Amino acid sequence: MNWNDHLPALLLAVPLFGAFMAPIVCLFGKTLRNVLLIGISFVTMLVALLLWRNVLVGGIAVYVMGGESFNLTLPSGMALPIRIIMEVDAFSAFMVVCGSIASFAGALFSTNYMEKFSGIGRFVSLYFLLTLGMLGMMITGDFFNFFIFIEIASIASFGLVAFWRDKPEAVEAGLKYALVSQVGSMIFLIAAGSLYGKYNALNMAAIGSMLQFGVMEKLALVFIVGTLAMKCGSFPMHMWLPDAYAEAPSGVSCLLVAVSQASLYGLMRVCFSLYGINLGGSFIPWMIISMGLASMFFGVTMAVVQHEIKRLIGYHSVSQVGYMLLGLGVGLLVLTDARGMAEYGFTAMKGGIFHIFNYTMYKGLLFLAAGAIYYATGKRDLNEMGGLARRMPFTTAMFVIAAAAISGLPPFNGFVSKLLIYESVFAVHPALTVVALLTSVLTLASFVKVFQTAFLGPEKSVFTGVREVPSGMLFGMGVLTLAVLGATLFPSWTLSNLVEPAAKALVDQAGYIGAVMGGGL
Amino acid sequence: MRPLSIVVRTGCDLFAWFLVIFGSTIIIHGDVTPGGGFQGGAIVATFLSLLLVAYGGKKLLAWVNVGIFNGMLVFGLLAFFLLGFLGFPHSFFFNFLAVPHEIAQATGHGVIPPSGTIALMDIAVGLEVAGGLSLIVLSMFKGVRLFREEHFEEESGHDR
Amino acid sequence: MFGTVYTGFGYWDVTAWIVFFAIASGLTLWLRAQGRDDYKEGTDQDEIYWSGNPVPDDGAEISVPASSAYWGFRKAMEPFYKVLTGMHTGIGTDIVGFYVLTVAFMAVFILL
Amino acid sequence: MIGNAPFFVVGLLFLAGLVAIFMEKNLIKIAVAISIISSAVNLFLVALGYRAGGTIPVHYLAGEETLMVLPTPQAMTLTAIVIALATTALLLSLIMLVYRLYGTLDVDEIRRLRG
Repeated sequence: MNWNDHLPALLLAVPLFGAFMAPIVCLFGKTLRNVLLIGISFVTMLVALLLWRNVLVGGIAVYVMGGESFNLTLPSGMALPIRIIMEVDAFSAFMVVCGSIASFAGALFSTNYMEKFSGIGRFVSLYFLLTLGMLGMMITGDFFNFFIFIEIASIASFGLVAFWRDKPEAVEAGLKYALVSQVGSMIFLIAAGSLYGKYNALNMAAIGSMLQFGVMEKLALVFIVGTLAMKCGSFPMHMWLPDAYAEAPSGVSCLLVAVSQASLYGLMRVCFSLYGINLGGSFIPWMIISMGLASMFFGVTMAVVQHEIKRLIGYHSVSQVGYMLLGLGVGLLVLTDARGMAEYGFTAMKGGIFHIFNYTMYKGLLFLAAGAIYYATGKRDLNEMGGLARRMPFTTAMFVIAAAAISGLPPFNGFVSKLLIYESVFAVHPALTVVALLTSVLTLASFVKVFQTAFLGPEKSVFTGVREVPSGMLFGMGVLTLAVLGATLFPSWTLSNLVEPAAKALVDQAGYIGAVMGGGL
Repeated sequence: MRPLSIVVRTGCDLFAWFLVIFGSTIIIHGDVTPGGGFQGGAIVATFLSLLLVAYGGKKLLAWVNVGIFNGMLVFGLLAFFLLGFLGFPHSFFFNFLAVPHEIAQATGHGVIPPSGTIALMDIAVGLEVAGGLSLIVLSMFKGVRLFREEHFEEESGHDR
Repeated sequence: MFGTVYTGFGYWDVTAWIVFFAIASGLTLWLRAQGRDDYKEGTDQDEIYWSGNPVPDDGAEISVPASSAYWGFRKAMEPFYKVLTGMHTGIGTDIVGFYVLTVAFMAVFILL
Repeated sequence: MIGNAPFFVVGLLFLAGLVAIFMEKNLIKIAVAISIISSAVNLFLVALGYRAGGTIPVHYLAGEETLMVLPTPQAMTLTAIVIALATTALLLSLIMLVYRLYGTLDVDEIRRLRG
């Protein structure tokens, strides 16, 4: 009984155990609860790294929930897999690593950040349910199971966004996110039901192997792309995102960033592995590219004029999602044209996927730094801040690293992934790169504004009592800073070990289908 | 809410516990009838809402002990997780108690129901949903009076 | 030492950048050291020159608020921002509306 | 013709729910509209699994060798109902809190977070 084969199930079992144990452990006091919070999220990160190493070495890891043996996908001559199958290829393993690092950093941060509030037992179980929903979305191979994990993640994030139930804005943000997300999930369920009705199979690989692109598939694809693009905050449907990220407690905002990446993963999994080559015509790739462009430009123009720090960072996450949609949309555009893919399509996908990793790291760091300022000064409006660098040196240093990384200044990882996207997208049409460059300039402009007004400037008398944030929060930010600096100093290692296998796995639809349908024994 | 008339309260006294019995039969026979953990648990949870309507808020909140529902919720969740975990040599949710069809056919229905862990998971889910839904009904009822009479201390953290 | 990233159209090398950064910062520090050596820390030479007026002790009066940063940019793009912020009404049903409109738009154009 | 009737009903229910979301101003009615949409989707899922003349898909009750209705859509519908319960309970609690904090249920007045 080799534990390496059971890693996909362990990846979900550990947060589930953490979520169920939280109410009991909280009866025995605060330190035990913090130990549970940090321990379970650390173990989840370990399992994620082990799973990534396994997939890198051993190819696609298939796990049948409740089957005779873990890889018995087609029991005794059945034509279709009947059980829920977890399929972890290099792209989902890459996403699982990003998500679990963000969850670990958020958990570390929340131990000190939430100590003054009541009801933290419920917070810890909701936090682990959100991690469970996110990780489940990333590794499941079953389409209806993907819907269930979306719902687990959504309900947990409604509860966590509206966690400070006496702050009117937080409850309003939670309510608006719940409204739009519930309508989206019902439309997604119609797409899942119609795919099941026609192909009598719920497994993504099984549907992918039998799919012909008819009218019903077109509508199902549109419903899925619309819902998942809304969940990751692309332009016309992004308005809930800055509200929800700004009003949630900062440890949760750091995790919500990774949860929106899980729905981006779902969008790409459906477009590449479910529809893949028989994605008729190029309307959907161009739609994704135009949504990416619109999110980039309008996200950052809205962000420049904000004067409330977490809303500004929230609008920046809308514009950064635009980069990823652009990179992967170009990859989708040239999926069928081999010469285009070899020339610039694969580089664009590598850029998009590398940007997912960088974005999850530095955006989480920005939210945690904003939370640290909020914890230390109790204020969120930039007009009232000033001269914090004197009292909070570590937070200032980490904020500088994150701000430099997000605006793509040369040595940092943001620059490398944006460079990959600029150069490859230029080959499709120069205008795409022009918009991307303009957005990067405006991102730098808005973060210079934030840094100058919040950290520099003369010493304000009202902030004399400000002290550096406690160590738990600094460790949380330190984990993400380490990840950003690691990707900065070793870009070629990160690219060849983390990003390239993920891009190859995403392009290789036949491998994804073969792992399940090819007998699997 | 004020308690209702004596007629309703005695009717509720007579009828309330039979609801729980009916709900638990649906839970226990979950694997062989169209019922199951969730539906049975929902019926058991109507026990608390019937009491809430009949006896009004104050008497019920004084009578009810929320710890029981928390205990049921956590016990059901952990039992479900443990049953999943015990299947591990094969795979996560493996049904290790299942009796193969021909043996069950030959010996008739033995003590362990033929569907193995599915029946036990049903009962665990039934307990959990009964506790969970009752908690939902109670907390939504408390939410109605959240800010009015109960002294609601401002969350001390964020407006420091 | 840290390896180079080949982007199909060019390359990016971290070590080259760090070496360049070290040289550039050495040059700037040398240039900075060429300044007048009669400057002493902590004396009245450190005072903020507030165009001659007495400097208020609380920093709040002389700090530039964030909303006044980029006011020119905001003033120049006034018509664009009026439309953009007008779109962000913040009403719950408008957000659902934008979502349903996008899905409908995509459905129409994919079936064409 | 009778065969496609349930899918027309699903379409009508879905449109009714969607229109109600945009026409209504009161938040509780919007929550009711959302549950109408989720019941439409549940009906769609159940109607998918129907086989003409099929019986209940439980061997214990239906006996052997009879035409059975597909059980998987029923399991999907049950899960969708469970999820709809959880979301509706959370939505109504949030609406209760919004009423406490804003003093109104009109969706046009609850817009402190805008711009």
